[in-house]
Amino acid sequence: MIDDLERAIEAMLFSSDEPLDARQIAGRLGDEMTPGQVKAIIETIAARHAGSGIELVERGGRWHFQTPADLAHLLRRERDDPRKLSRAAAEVLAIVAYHEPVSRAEIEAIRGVQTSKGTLDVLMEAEWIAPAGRREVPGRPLIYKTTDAFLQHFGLASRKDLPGIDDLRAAGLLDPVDLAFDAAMGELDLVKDGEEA
Amino acid sequence: MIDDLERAIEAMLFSSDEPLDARQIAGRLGDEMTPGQVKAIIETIAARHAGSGIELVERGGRWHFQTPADLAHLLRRERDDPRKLSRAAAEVLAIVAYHEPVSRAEIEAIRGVQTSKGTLDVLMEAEWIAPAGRREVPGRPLIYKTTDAFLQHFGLASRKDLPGIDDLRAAGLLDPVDLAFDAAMGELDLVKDGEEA
Amino acid sequence: MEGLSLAFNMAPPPTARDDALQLSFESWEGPLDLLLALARSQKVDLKQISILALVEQYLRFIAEARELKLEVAADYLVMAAWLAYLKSALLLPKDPLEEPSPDELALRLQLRLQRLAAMREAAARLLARDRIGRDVFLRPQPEGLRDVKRRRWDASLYDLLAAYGQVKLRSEPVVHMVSRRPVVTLDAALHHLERMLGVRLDWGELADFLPADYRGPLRRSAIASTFVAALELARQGRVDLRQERAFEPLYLRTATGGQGA
Repeated sequence: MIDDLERAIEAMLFSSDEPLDARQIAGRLGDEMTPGQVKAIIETIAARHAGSGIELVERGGRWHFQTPADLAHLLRRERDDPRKLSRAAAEVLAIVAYHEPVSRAEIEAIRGVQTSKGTLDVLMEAEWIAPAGRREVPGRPLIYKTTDAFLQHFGLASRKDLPGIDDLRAAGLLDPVDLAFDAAMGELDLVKDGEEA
Repeated sequence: MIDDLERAIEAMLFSSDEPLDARQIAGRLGDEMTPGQVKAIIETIAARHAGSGIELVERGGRWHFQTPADLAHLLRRERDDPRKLSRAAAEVLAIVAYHEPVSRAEIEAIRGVQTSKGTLDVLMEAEWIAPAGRREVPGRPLIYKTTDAFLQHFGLASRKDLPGIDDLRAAGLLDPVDLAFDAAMGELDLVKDGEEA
Repeated sequence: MEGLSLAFNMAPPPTARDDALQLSFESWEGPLDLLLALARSQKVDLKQISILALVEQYLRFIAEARELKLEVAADYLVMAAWLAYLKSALLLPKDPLEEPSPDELALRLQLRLQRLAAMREAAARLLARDRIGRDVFLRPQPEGLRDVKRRRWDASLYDLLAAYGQVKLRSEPVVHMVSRRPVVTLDAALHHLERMLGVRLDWGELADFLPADYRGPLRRSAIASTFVAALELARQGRVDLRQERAFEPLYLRTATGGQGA
């Protein structure tokens, strides 16, 4: 016997047209539920569906039902054509995701080419990136970050799930060239000093 | 452990944009499945979800997932949105109340201005007026009368409780013209008031 | 200098006519992109790459392109010039005073290539994830959670009656009623003033000559009529009028002959 609260939350998640967070659900239940209590119930529901043909997944603190990836071949039809990204758009998206928040100039410094206005527009239209204020440096450039819709579309529970982000960070590959350069020169100096000593 | 066929059928039913029958499912699976075998699996899935917040239901030989009817109130919440009745609508409502049953043309004749259909709609939405048949004149216009909800909202036992014109005048509700006259004769008033004081 | 000297190993450079690298500039997103593709053809980790070899590859690539009379965009040529400078600097005996040193320039180029390569790989991994609509599917037409606003119209009985009052006022024929106001005629004022002057001999204010029982609108009328009556009597030489200045009280008395105001 599944309890009423659990049924209610399951039905909400099932019929919602966007992923829901615990706070939204608590608000809608109108009871004296804390988001933490709701979250515990959501996890019970997710566990109940684990390994079935419907999965309850978390994306950026919001939950939604979807089909498991291993069944894609049965469900995919010709009409299913997710947004095809140009190589430039894919690269810009990756740079925003791994470096966010990031300005257009910083994106261009990594790619070595100017970013056409259309590339950012495509990503904003897809609602995968969004402006995130301005960098407080001369010129106050606009900076960009990824959105919850980005996490949802690419099946990421959070930005920590970005493929290889920990390794990239550890290798210093997310640091600007100047910083990496100073670090590399620092090591060399140490070696040199060692030799001279 | 849910078997793969069951997972596949469940995912199909979940992601389909229309209810599916056993034959369609068997066709998509591409295996040597009979509709009867598919049906047996569908029933297993339906049984697994029974009593939860998601139900697998049959409608004319086709299955689809839906939320249980008893949870509808959580998924579609009604909220009050109070709005002040416009001056025009108040006038129309008053005319209907004083002259009912009355047609739109008659309302316009009394008001001396055109009355938009929307104004009557608002009053009908508020359930304060309702159509009361048609006037047996050329064009057979709809005629309107007030409702019990109208009496209730305005705290009237019956239409007879509406004050007459003389009462309105005594209450000063027919005063605005006098006020306008007096405003024009302001100086005179000041002198008079001063002397009478 | 262990790391850097390793970077400048002269690996046998792959030819620019390598199958993977068509001599078309449309395939490249700028010189850095081309450099990265050339670096990849060295088939070593970017950390181990020979910058000198890479420079040679790039310069040869550009030279061949120009031989074939391909249009080479300016930024590729700028990069070529810079790389040619870098190459000579790397090959010449080191000048310790030169800032920045060619080794440092080479290191910076290598770091940039590593970063671009890392993001390119990240993009590929990102696109390969289980994406909605391709690998995982949602309900096609969820009902959605809805808040239905139920409009509740608000009006008081007063609003209703006031509105009806307005309608009645608008629709009733407008009749202007001029109320009859009590007045004191000029004749009455003259008569009264004459009588008062007969009684009173000294200067008196105009108001003193008014009948005491005139009140309200009647008093206003009496002031006006008495004033006109006073003017009339003054014209006839029967009263004297005196006033200090405009708007001061007006005084009058029975004419004493030739001493009027």
